[in-house]
Amino acid sequence: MPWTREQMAARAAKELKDGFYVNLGIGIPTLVSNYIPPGMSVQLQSENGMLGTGPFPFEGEEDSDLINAGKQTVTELPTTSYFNSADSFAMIRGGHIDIAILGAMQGAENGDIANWMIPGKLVKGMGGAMDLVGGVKKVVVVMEHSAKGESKLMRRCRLPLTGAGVVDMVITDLGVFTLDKAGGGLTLIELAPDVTLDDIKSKTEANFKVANTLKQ
Amino acid sequence: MPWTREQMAARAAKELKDGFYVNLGIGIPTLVSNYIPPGMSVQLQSENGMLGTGPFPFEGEEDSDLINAGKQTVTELPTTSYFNSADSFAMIRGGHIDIAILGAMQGAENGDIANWMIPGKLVKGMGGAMDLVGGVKKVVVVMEHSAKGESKLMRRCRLPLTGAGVVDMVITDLGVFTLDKAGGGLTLIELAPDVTLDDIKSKTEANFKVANTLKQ
Amino acid sequence: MNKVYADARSALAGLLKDGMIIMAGGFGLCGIPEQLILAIRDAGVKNLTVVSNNAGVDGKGLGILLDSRQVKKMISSYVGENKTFVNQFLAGELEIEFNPQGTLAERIRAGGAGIPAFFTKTGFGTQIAEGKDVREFDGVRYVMERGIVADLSIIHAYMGDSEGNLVYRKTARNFNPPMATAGKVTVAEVEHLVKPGDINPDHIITPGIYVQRIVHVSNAIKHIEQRTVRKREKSPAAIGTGVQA
Amino acid sequence: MNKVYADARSALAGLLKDGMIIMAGGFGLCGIPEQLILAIRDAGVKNLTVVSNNAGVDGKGLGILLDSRQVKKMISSYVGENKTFVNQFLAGELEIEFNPQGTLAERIRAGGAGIPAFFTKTGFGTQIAEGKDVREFDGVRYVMERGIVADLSIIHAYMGDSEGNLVYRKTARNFNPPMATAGKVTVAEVEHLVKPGDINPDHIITPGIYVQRIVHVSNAIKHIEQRTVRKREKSPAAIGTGVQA
Repeated sequence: MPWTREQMAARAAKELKDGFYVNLGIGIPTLVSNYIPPGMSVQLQSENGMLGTGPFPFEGEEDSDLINAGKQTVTELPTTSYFNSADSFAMIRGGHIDIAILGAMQGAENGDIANWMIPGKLVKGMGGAMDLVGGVKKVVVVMEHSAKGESKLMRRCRLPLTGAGVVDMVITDLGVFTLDKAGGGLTLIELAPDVTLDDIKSKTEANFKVANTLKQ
Repeated sequence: MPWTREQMAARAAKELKDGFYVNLGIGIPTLVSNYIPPGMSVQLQSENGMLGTGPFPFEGEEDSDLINAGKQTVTELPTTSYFNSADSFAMIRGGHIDIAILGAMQGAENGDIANWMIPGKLVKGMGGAMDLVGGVKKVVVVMEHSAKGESKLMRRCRLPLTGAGVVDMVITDLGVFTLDKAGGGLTLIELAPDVTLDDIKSKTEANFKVANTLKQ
Repeated sequence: MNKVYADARSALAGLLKDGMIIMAGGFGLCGIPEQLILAIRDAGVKNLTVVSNNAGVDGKGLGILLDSRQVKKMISSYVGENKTFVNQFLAGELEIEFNPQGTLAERIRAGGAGIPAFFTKTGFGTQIAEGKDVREFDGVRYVMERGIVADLSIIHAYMGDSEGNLVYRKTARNFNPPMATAGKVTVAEVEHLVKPGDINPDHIITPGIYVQRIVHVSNAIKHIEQRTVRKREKSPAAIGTGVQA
Repeated sequence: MNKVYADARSALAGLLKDGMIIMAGGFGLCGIPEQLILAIRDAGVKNLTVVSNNAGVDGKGLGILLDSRQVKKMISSYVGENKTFVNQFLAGELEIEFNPQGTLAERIRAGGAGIPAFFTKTGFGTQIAEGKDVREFDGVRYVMERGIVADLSIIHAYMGDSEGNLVYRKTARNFNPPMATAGKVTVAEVEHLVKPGDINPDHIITPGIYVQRIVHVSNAIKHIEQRTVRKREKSPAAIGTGVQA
């Protein structure tokens, strides 16, 4: 049985460690914050200039000066600090964020990722995605394994890239892959419950190895 | 009669305008702050991270956390702000300081200036001088016209440069020269009292033109 | 040396001309200089190139200048929220230059800091790098990006003094401080205008040197783009751990 | 995740090794992490490359590590105040790499920001530019300078919380914030240690992400290098106009 969106988020949360500074993309990655184990201290960065992003405000307590990178109203924590956009991306580009968890349209066995534009469709812009995949220490992609019957985990991305050779891990509804950016390619390390190796092989365009320690 | 150090400082102060942001070097340039006309608002930048540098503290009120770029104790003004060294030199390099007034060992007719090292002698370092001459909108050099019988205003500097083609004005004890950095060379615009054109010509190695409007 | 102007219109008087480059602070609709934007609309200058992370929404923020067709080109990282934008873009009436958000922020910071170009990993191997210099340092390849300077920067701050010293509130800071440094002229609208010395100098974010004109906007318009809330009865378990979905 | 250490010695435990690159905050003797410098002396590591604007004075600041002969090389902008320095330099025991102060500050900022190189006008046409790339942008020639990263940054702050969020006091800020960003590990000594939430988040200068270890130094040593004062009876005419001679 493939993982649900919530289960994919829960799996991604296992990549967090105590003391981590984390940037979460929109969509499934946002759900990851619900699965941070109690007692673990993790600070969320919002690239619009905030470290220590708190939960949504109670109704009536929204503050127009306090939003996250998805332009949603959020709250402050005791650990919060604010900074400007140049300083925020200096933090990202300088490799100070431990992990970014983000969605993708396509991922490839060489670590490429595409998540910002579809030629022929109106382009909205890449926002901070190119900076995040280029700068953060560990990049985890969370996405459905397939869309319209096509594997989203490919030999090479066919959409214009967001980053080249930047992804460290891919979590789909079918399993978890690690990626060796130094040329070692994709390795399947985990399968969702009741998903077989044959299942995932048949649904994956990318080449991948299978870990000796493959878990289910 | 050549100008005294105080008179040179007073002459340099005439280059200030209301609202100017100013960086003053050590030595004669420091004296310039005594000749700012009453009612004129001028903010002094200290490149160690302060805008709006106030006078020396009263005895007993020295604060070890409050110094200028000469490492002297100073005070705060109502206009004061503090910033870090990278931001301070971003301010300088970005052309936001209106004028720098600084001393020199040698100046040249092509706008070069040398004020940081003498080969064979122990070098202490250039501090912020190279950044200031490279970044500030207008660079005014204040120096004695000659040292040990040799003109300090030369065809070309013989000491290692602090900046190449950066000086806008030279004030010596004998007179005032403007400098056209675009290749127009030096022009004498003012003579100290009782100094004759022949005097200054005989004591100057650099080529210079004489302004039609030469003042004394 | 008076920097304080009576209203947004007079604060911009003499600074506007057709075809100029304007930087506008803000992220989404947060921390945008909307009173100054309205004054630019009223002044009617055209063919503007606007550097701003976003393009506002219909009728709000920079959407105002899109509605009035005063913008020729946007330099932005994300413009997804604006229908007018889409229509003008599809009709070929509007150019857009997309920059990665961090590259945009750093280009602005560089412009203000006298740095004509710098290298960044961002965008290497993507179409953003096409036509740009690529150079390897210590075995990693980087793209060269240029600093940007604007003819005019318009910014929004929470509080300012008559010297132009500014402080910002929470995430309304965003692009405002770097843009303040990168305008040949910078005009700031502030929600609270105080006298020099009223702001602790250790807390000042933008020193007055960067602000040529300042205007108090007691009627600052502050929008919320995505009103997300949680119910009070729900246990606040996620507090301390981040955004709760 | 505990960042708070009991003393300077334990805050540096496991971080020091011979031949490493250390950045040390401060300008002159103002805002220097002297308790951390003393702990490095006591640890006895040798052949250090130290990046710091100045080299202390005899027996104070980095002068302590020069006295103990633990420094192999300084990267600084001005080292004029130190006799030990002069003697070791003349004896060929100490290397010095001079950087213009602003270039040094920007190289550190770039190192922390993931920028491997940038262009600056500073030093063009001087011996500082020798062997470096020169490139023309818009008719002006610039020198390419490289970012610097240190194995360890030691900094001094006025106040910090247990998350590592820091604020500085007056001109003791100087090189400390950019160096905090450019150390692979950054250790901060603070005069006042408080709990998270005690510092207004709009006032925080160094976010805790940059600080891996923090130590409260109730006995912070704060020197004055040039004690300049004016007499009370003298009219304070120059107030508001700047430094009075």
